[in-house]
Amino acid sequence: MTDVSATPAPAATSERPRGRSFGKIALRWLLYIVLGLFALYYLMPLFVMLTTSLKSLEEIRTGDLLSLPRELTFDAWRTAWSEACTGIQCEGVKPYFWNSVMLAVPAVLISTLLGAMNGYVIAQWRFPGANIIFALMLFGCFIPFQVVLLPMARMLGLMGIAGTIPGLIFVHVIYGLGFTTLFFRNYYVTIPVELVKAAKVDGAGFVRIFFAIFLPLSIPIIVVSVIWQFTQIWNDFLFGVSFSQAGTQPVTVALNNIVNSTTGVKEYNVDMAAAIIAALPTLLVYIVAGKYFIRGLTAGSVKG
Amino acid sequence: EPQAEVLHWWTSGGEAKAVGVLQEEFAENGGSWTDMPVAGGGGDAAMTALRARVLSGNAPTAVQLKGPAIQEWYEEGVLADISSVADAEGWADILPASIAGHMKCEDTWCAAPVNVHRVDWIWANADVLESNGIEMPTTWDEFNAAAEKLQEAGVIPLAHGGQAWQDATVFETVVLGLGGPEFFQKALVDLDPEALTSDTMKASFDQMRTLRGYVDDNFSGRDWNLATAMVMNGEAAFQIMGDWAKGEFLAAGKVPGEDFLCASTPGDGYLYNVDSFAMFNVDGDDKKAGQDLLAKLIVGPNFQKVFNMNKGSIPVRTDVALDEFDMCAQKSSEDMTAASDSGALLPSYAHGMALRGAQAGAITDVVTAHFNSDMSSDEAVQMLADAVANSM
Amino acid sequence: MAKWFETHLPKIVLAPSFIAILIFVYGFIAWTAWVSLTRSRLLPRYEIEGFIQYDRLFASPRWDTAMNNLYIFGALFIGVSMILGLILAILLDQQIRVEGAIRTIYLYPMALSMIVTGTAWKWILNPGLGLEAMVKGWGYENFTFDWLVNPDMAIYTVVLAAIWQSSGFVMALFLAGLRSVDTEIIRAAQIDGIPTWRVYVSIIIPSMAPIFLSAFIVLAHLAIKAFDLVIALTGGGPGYATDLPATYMYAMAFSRGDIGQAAASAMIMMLVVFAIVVPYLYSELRARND
Amino acid sequence: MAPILEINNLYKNYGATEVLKDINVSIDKGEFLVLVGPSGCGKSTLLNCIAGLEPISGGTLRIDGHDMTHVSPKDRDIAMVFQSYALYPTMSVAKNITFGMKVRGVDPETQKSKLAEVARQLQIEPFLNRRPGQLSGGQRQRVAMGRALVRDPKLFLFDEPLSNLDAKLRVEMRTEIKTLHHKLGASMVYVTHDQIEAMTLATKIVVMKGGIIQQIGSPSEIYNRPANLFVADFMGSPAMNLIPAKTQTGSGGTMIEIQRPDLEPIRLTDPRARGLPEDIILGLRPEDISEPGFRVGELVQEAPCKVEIVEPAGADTYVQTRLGGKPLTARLHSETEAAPGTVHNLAFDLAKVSYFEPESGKRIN
Amino acid sequence: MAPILEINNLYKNYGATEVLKDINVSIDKGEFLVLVGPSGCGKSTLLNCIAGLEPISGGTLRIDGHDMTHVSPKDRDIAMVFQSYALYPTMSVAKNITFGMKVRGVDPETQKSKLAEVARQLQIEPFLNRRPGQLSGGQRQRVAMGRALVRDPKLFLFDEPLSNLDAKLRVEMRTEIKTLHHKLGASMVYVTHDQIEAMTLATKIVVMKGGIIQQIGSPSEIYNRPANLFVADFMGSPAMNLIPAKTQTGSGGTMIEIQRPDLEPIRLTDPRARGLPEDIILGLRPEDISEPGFRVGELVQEAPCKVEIVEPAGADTYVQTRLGGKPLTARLHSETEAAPGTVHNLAFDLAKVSYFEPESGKRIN
Ligand SMILES: Nc1ncnc2c1ncn2[C@@H]1O[C@H](COP(=O)(O)OP(=O)(O)OP(=O)(O)O)[C@@H](O)[C@H]1O
Ligand SMILES: Nc1ncnc2c1ncn2[C@@H]1O[C@H](COP(=O)(O)OP(=O)(O)OP(=O)(O)O)[C@@H](O)[C@H]1O
Ligand SMILES: [Mg+2]
Ligand SMILES: [Mg+2]
Repeated sequence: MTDVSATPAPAATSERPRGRSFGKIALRWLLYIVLGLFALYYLMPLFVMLTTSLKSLEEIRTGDLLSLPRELTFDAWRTAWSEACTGIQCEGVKPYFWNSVMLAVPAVLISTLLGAMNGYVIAQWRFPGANIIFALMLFGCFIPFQVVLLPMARMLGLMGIAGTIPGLIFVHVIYGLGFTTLFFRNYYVTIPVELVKAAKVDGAGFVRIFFAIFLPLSIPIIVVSVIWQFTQIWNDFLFGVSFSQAGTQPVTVALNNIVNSTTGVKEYNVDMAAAIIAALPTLLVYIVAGKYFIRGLTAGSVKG
Repeated sequence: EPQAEVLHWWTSGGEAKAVGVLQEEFAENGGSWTDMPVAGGGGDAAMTALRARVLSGNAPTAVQLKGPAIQEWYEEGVLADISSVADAEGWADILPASIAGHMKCEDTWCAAPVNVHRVDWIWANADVLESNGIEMPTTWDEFNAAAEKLQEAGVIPLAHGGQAWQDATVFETVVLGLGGPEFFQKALVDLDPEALTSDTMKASFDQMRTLRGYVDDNFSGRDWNLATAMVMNGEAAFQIMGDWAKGEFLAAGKVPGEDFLCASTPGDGYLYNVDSFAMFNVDGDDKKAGQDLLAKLIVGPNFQKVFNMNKGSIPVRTDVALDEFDMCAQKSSEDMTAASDSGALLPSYAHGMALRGAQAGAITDVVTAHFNSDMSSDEAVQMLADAVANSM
Repeated sequence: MAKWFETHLPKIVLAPSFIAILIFVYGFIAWTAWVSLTRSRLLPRYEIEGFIQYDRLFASPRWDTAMNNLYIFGALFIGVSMILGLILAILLDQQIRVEGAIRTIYLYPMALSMIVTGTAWKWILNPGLGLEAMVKGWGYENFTFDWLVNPDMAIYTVVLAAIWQSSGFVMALFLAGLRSVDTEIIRAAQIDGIPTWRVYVSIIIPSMAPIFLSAFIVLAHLAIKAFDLVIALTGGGPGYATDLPATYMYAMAFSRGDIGQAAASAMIMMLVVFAIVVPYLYSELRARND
Repeated sequence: MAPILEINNLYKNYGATEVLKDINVSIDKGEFLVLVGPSGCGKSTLLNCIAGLEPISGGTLRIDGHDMTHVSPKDRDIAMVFQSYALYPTMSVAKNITFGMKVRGVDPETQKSKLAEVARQLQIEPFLNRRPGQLSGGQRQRVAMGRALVRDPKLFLFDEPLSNLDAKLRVEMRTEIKTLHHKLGASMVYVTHDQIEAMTLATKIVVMKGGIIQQIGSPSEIYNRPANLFVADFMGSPAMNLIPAKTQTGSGGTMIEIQRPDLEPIRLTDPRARGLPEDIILGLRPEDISEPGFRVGELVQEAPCKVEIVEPAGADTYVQTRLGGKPLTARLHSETEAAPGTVHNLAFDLAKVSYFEPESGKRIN
Repeated sequence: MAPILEINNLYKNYGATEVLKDINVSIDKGEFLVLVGPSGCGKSTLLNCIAGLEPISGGTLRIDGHDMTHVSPKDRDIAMVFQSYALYPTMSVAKNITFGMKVRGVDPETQKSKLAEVARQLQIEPFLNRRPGQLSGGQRQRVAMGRALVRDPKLFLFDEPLSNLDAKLRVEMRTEIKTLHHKLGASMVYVTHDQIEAMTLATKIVVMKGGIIQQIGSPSEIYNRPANLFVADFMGSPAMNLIPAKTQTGSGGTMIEIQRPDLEPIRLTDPRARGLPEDIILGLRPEDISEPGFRVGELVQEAPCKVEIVEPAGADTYVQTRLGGKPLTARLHSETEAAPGTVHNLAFDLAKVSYFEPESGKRIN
């Protein structure tokens, strides 16, 4: 009973049968099958786009659009990246990438940060009227961008940032705020109020509590917000085309220029390749950010 | 140093190369060209951008504009006057009168024309016609007869893409064919209510209904070039489409007259779709100089020739030699001269040459609604009149 | 002074955003309301002419179709995306081995520009080119799937593609919510003998109510603004059977140079949003306040 | 010198629920105030109010002489241990503890040495790098303590800081707190359910019930002279025996008579009982009822009682009998021969008795 | 009949940290097992393993004869009260309690009556409609209890279920649990830091330390015959005095000699000490060292000791002296005259003594 001497750890866990009951295994399989089926649904258009991008134009004209390419050719990819015409320049989407990056990165960061702070104020530092402000911001999400264009153009002109990247960043930040605020506020209301209390007692002020306590807790929702904002901004065409000028056009405008020819020859393979290329940064963001969907950030914070 | 920022929607392949010619010439003449291409929706996106630019007080130097839109922008007071160039170059003499009319705002010149697309073309697969013993139709009745025959033979008579503008394109050729140039002018240019509800208009809708029967079931939303591909493949016999369709045939290595045939749609007249650049009010002498230079070069014979060979259209100038152009282009040019003389040179409503956007749109709504439902021609005519009235 | 600053810091932080929203959203809405009362065409004009634009709007059969489509599209799109997003999030939450890969697969449609994806969908849904042809090719001659070209059904293809595009994001949103639920509570429920599905239904999901609000707003926003999707997939067709208010408005504002009309349609759209969102918002914010 | 904490007529409502009613307390610098009371009586709420974490609904609250109504928690210079721990989930234990110092700009050297000291006192060195989620309940609680102990505030607030520790550790921690109190002369407000903690730590105890203060006094006052039935019953474990009785003033002085079901009434004499009302409640702690011979004193009186239950509890044995219609517990030596059903002589030490008025429950001697 | 719970050679690691090592326990139906041990010794982890909330790293675990390795928590038919409460935050108290029944399809009438009964037992009727966020700590804890008590499972697991309750309530709750145990014949595993709880509730106590079981036995075994120094020191408050001593077997039997700094060594005789090694550690609980005259018995021996500290604690007074280089605590009556610095006779009851081997710490008598 009182044997305190250390017994060697059991010969690993191998002795435990790995198998589980039949029902469990079946359920697990079913789960993977369902997930797989949905993956097919989501992948179908990508499949079409990929195969098309690898076909020659000749094959597209004559062949079955959904079939696999008879012979692979990567010409379309090269063309899309560096040769396709987007106007009189025929340098593909490459030159426009940088504009988009310059635009999307600051806009995403600023709007996420502002949204996080707004959400934090509204959720954890309630003051009378905070909910009304929140509701007003939310409702702002619904303003159709088409009606925004013209007055916004005028405002940007007045502010002297028309046609510049800062101007575009400004626009994206303004119209992204509603969403980022929404995400963060709705995430923060579920965090126990005791944490703020403890930090207040520890002497931390508003800003400190936010950066030291809330921001580290918000990783999953930051991921969501970044995914959303990055996608919205990177893929935005309407603002990009309206508030840019030669030299500041984002990649979507280039993509659109490649894809949308009304009276020219349509090169579907290049279109598809260009679209996939244009989406790569976003996909990268999904993959990188996705890693941070961690479980249990609040574990151990409070009882009950 | 002349400067020009040019907003246009010629972005892909041949189009872009064609504009590239202009840019080169511009540069050779000491100008610096800033390219601002915005494709999409037949220029809708570019127009969106244009509006924003104008409102933010930052208008581009030259903008690809056409038809009544030029006058509309002029009415907003934002267009520049390029009469000095036009007079010096004698545009009045070398341009067909009806086309020149589009370039003028009240009494001044405010835009420079680039090319003429003919809209009322019918394209055919030579082999299919031959094997079924069919000639190119010259009336709609002939067309219908040929179509019946083709249908029996298991060929789709008409390759068509179910998009509103394609429906409108077919519709206007039908109206032109059945009603003749005068009727077309009254109905689709002057929007005469009587003409809109006339029996001829009903007949046009009837013909549309008939054509609907010659189109395969899967036409909805099909891009025009896929329809062209159907003709190329022999899946379908005919396509009614502007002369840009030629580009697809040529790109696929098809030879006009041998592999594919071009003819004007049944009936008289010539529907043009003229691209042009309008000059906007800008500050700065260099930009003004750029505008003038640009206007001069655009209408200049060299650009007209090179550009249009690339683009598949024909020059606006009547004095450019067409030896190097293909047979379809040559036919187009001949027809244009003839039509210009007979007063049958008409603006295409479907391509924004005839009407303000709101009105053209209202008509297209009715045409496409009719084509895609089982609406009767009487109803359609009534709707048409209402829609046009509502769009004023 | 410093003290004043400190006690009002939360408000000060919120203020710039709030002011920006006031000007750039509510100011612009007011502007739109004004313009909707004018005869603005190519560019806005400011002489008030009364309610003519609204009269024109309500006389337009195309607008009727667009509104009807919005109801169908909105209800189905929001409903199905929510449910699907939630289910997928829950399934992904079951300690899946390849979670990262699957999550990215579900999410990637968001990344692709609809300008091009629309074309792919168009092919897939086209009876002559896509699924129907394929299944027929396998020997099932009676298989038909012609929604895309059927004016009565075409709107559902838009729904299908919209769900395809957005449900992944909704899933991500819910996944973030699921991950914020205290594991101890889930454990307690397991001990309580609650079947897993019930744990989700009765314990986790209720505690995610705020996340639902986020998802709802995002989806409603996408629904009301669905634009390039329609343009790329059906172009509003067959006819204008799949027109939505957003496409209507865009057409009016930019293809047709009828800004007054566009403004009127925008106002009606916002009224619809108001009627739907405000009650939800009210109940949601109230419930949290107790 | 102004009291370090002075609370006057404080009220606190949650919506319609009145949680604190007319609270008046003040403590001087260096005092150790222990708050006790049944679960839900408002102890945590009072601490929250003192810390400024909950707005008060009425009254005034001064710390070190300054009105605190509009002062934010971080400027009140207090340290607090939360009943629910409220650890920062994403920070390591070490960071949880040093966070407050870092915020206040304490230099890193001091932070380090303070951390090391506190970690040693609390015996949490082995897991300074873990996150709260990887700790046991008691370890979390000690981290929560650590967060407060590294500080040197005007006032410490502790909300049941030792509830999840084992007895041994608790004693050690208690000692640490006591040392801290002496060494720093720190002022403390401390909530506990542990009577020994309350007794050994407090210089002043506040007993609350339903948001109302029942008694304020030194530990021995509270224990020996409870102000009312509630305090008498609440403090001490097992609780004080509260037996309905009657006074009879006769020739031999005032007799106190206690009815019982099976045997004849017990009669006790207490000279101090003179002048009491007829119906009284007599309070006597179990340890003041013992086996004859073990207790000596002027007022020790014996009476045979029927033992109903015998409950050995390690060091002692508790026996229950029935007096005045109520069970009565006496603490006997663990070797007692008392067995259920037998009649046993018990010695009542009336020197320790408290008398209460049955209606109001107030103490009357 | 198979034991209701049978654990063999159970191991549990968190990554590289071994938290439970070679645990072997079994309890029969109706037994009441209490787990005690210092904070962080693995008690909660063991409960979690039993409940199936944490995968075990080695060994087997059977409930009611069935191997549970791959059975999910919900199918194990256990009820558990979590140390951290883990209440459903969006449900009212009533729903928190009835939810499990509802899911299991218990009919609404029964639900209602069960709820009413438990609410009464736990004294939580007034706030059945509140959300957990609106409750005090102790109230939350009682709700957590309620959730388990409405069930009728094979096994109850309680993780410090009463730690946030005041003494009075705790006693009442303890009684409720005891009643439940008797009435239902339920089997329980119970973690507590409260020794009285452990003593009064358990039929079997398991003492753990650092993930290793130190002793399993009945309460009196654990208290009176601790298996090693750790158990001796850990159980009982104040702790058992553990005094280094030397045996000297002479003519008059075996003498035990204890050094002290100021006075001459104490010599005690114990016939049972014969045959012990020379160096021993002698364990004697404070209550077994008392004032002469209050303690009778064969092996009671007196010795004068110098009192260093006097600590009154309500019912008793503890005095400290120094023996064998270590402080020694004796429990005296609260009226004792012992004062710091005086020399006082103390009576040692050697009948209760435990001897330990200094190196291994094992008990040797
Ligand atoms: N997730 C984890 N990762 C690493 N170590 C852990 C984790 N959870 C618990 N531990 C460690 O395991 C040991 C046992 O923890 P457990 O919660 O079982 O202790 P306990 O006996 O319940 O203590 P207490 O009485 O303080 O609640 C502790 O030392 C703890 O630090
Ligand atoms: N947010 C709230 N809304 C309504 N009532 C509340 C709220 N918070 C606490 N209460 C109530 O106020 C009373 C006092 O709560 P408090 O937390 O101060 O009790 P406590 O004395 O600390 O109890 P415990 O010893 O159980 O922790 C309780 O009855 C509780 O139910
Ligand atoms: Mg409390
Ligand atoms: Mg524990």
